[in-house]
Amino acid sequence: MTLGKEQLRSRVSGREISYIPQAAMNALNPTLRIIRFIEDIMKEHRPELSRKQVWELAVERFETLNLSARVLESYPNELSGGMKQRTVIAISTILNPKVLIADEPTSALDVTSQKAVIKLLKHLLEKGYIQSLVFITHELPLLYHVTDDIMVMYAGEIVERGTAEQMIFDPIHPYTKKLMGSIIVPEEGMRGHKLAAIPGTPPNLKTVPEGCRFADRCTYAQSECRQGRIELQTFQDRSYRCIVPADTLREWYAHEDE
Amino acid sequence: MSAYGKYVVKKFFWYFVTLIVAIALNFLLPRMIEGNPVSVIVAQMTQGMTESDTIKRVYDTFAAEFGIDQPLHVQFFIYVKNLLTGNWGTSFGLYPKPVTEILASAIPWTIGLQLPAILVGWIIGNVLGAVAAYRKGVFDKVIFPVALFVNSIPFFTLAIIMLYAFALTLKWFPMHGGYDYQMIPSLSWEFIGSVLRHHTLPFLSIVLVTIGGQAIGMREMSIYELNSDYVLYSKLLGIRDSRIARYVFRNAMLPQITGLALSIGTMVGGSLICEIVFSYPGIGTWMFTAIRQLDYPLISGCTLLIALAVLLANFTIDLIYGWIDPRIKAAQMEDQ
Amino acid sequence: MNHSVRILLKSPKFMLGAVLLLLMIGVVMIYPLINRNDPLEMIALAYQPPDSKLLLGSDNFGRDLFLELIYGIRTSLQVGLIAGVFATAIGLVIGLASGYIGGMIDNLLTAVTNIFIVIPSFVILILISVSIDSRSSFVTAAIIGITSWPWTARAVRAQTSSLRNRDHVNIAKISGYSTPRIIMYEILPYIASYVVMAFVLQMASGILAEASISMLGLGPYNTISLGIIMNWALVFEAPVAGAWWAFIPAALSIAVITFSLYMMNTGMDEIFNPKIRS
Amino acid sequence: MKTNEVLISGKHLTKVFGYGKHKTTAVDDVSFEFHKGEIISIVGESGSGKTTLAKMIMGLLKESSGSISYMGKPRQLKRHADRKKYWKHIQAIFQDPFSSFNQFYKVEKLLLDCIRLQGLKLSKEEQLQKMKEACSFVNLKYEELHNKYPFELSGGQMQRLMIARIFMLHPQLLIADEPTSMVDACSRSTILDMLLKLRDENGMTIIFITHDVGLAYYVSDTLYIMERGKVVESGPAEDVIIHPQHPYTRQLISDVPKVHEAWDLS
Repeated sequence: MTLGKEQLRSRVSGREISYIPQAAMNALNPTLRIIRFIEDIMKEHRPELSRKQVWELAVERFETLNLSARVLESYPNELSGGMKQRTVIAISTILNPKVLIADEPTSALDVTSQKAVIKLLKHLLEKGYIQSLVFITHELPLLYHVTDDIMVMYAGEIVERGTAEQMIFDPIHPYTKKLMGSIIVPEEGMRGHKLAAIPGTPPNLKTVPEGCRFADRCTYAQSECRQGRIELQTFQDRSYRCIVPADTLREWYAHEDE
Repeated sequence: MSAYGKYVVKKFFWYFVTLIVAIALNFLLPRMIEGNPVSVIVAQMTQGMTESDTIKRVYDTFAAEFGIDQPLHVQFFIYVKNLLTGNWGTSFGLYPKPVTEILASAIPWTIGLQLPAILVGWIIGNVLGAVAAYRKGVFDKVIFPVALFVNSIPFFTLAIIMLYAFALTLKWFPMHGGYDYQMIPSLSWEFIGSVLRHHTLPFLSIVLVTIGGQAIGMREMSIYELNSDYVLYSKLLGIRDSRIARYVFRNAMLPQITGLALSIGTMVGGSLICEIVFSYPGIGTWMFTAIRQLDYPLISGCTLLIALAVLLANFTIDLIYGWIDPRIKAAQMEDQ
Repeated sequence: MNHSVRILLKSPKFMLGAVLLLLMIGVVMIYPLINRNDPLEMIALAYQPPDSKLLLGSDNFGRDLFLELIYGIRTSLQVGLIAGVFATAIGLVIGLASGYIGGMIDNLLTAVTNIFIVIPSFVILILISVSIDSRSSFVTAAIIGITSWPWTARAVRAQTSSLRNRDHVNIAKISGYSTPRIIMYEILPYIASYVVMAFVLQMASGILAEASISMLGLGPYNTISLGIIMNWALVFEAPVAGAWWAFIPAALSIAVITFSLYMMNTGMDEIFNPKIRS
Repeated sequence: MKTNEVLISGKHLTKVFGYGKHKTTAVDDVSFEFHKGEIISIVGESGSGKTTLAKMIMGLLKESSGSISYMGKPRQLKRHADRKKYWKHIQAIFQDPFSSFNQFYKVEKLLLDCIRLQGLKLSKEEQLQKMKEACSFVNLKYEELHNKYPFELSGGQMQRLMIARIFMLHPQLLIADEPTSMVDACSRSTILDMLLKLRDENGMTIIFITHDVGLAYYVSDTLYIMERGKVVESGPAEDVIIHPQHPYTRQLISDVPKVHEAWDLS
């Protein structure tokens, strides 16, 4: 299905696909009360609602999400960082979008606020206000608790995809392996545990090297890795981008961990 | 007290301090003239006069006005007391006319010229600047360089060019004054027409230059706002462009209001010189005359009046700004 | 530093302004060497229109207006330069002190700056000029500079107080460097482009201020400036006499000088600002 | 490794900002004892006063009340000469690598300044040798970097360069204020391992400021948990994290997502 720009705006943006930006601090117009902004959104997507109905709807939604109705009458800068982020989430999902894209929604928050945001997102999914959630982050332990599937990207490419469980405990791609090896959590046995480190830096995307984009930093790189295009392989119910068979990689990892 | 009330009190306090500094400067700086200012002034004024009685009388008048024998702080209190009681001194040039009388006759002309001109210029400039930033392309490529050029023309340069082109060469508008001096001021259509015809050129020259500066500022602010996160977020939620443009315009406008407050002093100064070019019967032209005649009381009356007017304009703008920008109220609340 | 200069040379706006300005400076430096006449010498009848001998005609006193214009531009540029240096130097010192030291000194200096931003500087300019009897063009320029520093001070303070909290300044502090050294190496490079831009603007407004008070009849004595030429033209009613050459060229010269300076400033702004913002 | 010799200690440290109605107490009656050769983490959320405490230890902020002793003697900071002497023993790494570097000077100058700071008189070759050594300590190549400006480097590279600087200066005390919060996960591992290496090989005392209990647990010997200006719990890392006593510590730990344990989201 192809849509024009105007159709995309009126039919998709906000009501089918919605978005939570990384910096909630600046995502809200500083001179508009929250409720005025919600009214403006409704004017675009639900023009049949009166102001009173919009108010009632907003209060109801905010209260189910444990946000006070007073927030609606506030200006953005009267809210704290965590509160602002939750308000943004409530606004983004007020039209019950099918897909919600959350771009690092917790990276600027304290752990307590982070937890509140995660709870809120889970709540939205449980209540069916949103059907799918795309969660973009570099916080792996967080993903593990929020999402069903994890997709790892490196230098502009998907390098591996699988369920959260598989990705955290049984990574296949060498990059994913290293990434998972760098997780730090306050759990017994963490101290003295050797963290994985990746030497070097990611390639400049303006001059992408031939072959595997990770080859330069990979401990297992062979000369074949630097030739042609490496395609995504399917292995059981998951996929990864590496020329080495999954079982071989697992064997190597097992040796390394000894 | 409400946050806004606090804001008003705080602003009022600062403007009051500023007012005192302005009055003190107005008092002190002319007294830096070496020697006894009164004898200097009287000597200049009475050149060619021979009657010693008259000279003595003139001297006594000014000595009393200045409180010349008293210490400086007493002189200052006399000065402030005189100001408050409406005694701003006696003009030399139009002796014995009080300075306040001359200023009172000039004020309506200056306000009638400058207030509408600055406001109209400010509004048009902001609209053009916003359009240039929002529409980009041809609009921006035309409006921006033109605004940049107009902005660098001083008020009086534009005034002189207009005077030459439209009054002198094309004879569309009169060259001098605020109205046709053969007429007797009255509320007749004829007289009002004459006032308007005299008003047009100085008005336009102030408006044009103001537009230039304001359009540049507004364009910059709007571009800044257009790139902010809330614009992208609003777009992603499906809000139509015209509504987002309204958000942007409003937010870019707020700093422009403070911008107006800060540049109003310069604008008033430029406009006063504009008056001189057209011999418009306002404060500027009186000041020009006063300086030529070394009419110190009138000069200092003019400068004080200008300073007061600019302070008042600034204070008003600050109050309006505080009223419409929610961020000010929030900032006040954080202070508490 | 060289790096910034090289980028600047690529900005068409900056180059247009710079070339215009240099051209004018060149002409006003060289022409008096070719035409060694005294600009105040009366060599013709009053208000002679331009011809091949008197390129811009004569004024009320029958003086060569072209020669007057050249000297006028020269004085105006000098006044602008000196006023710019004064205003920038005072503004820089006050802004740095206020922004770097902070605390009570900052509160005090900021209050003073704000007060002098609100009181129109040309009012102070008129009051001082009226009070000083013999004003050379240097004195006039100095007075202009002294009355127009608050803008620079405010900009420098804002920049400095945000830079002061940057961690490279903290690192310099705990490396034991002295305050002057920190200001010199950790603060100044960041605000250098701002200061240069402020200087260019101050120079433009200095030229305008001189023209304004000269037109009011409070300009420097014993010299010719663009404002003084226009003052003469107005006092001796050149417009009524139809002698456009007595005021239009001077008026346009001021516009061209300010335009070239504003162009340089805009060019610099476009280049330096995004770099600092990011 | 950790010794019994106290390097720096604070008694009843308090820092009050503002006055009158605007008064806020950022650090409230904090006492501590940091030993030579240990890594101490100060853990707290934003507004807990951890950075203010760090700035007081660095001598960048004056304490409102309380006192700090360094190497058994009360710390003197009144005169610039005193501060200079104290600062010879101290270095810092900050959170934001982009603000930690003076963007106008090349990497080479940054490293050369370290040599100058120590007042060493070295030949060109010796200088080069020293700078190369420092870079390789943090897995960077001097040849690739020396001619670059900081803004041409990635955040991770910049932070590692900061550690290279510490390696050259080898201070007694290093204060690392959230050094990993703005870099990617892999650079984070490298930086933490470098800190451990500095402790083990140079016997450096490191104060690690963080909001992340996980990082603190991984890297440090001793933990101080701060809440609203006060230290609510302190002790060996193992005790504090595995057997937290104070409710705030428990909450902090439970708010962090785990991998092997369940995360209570109720």
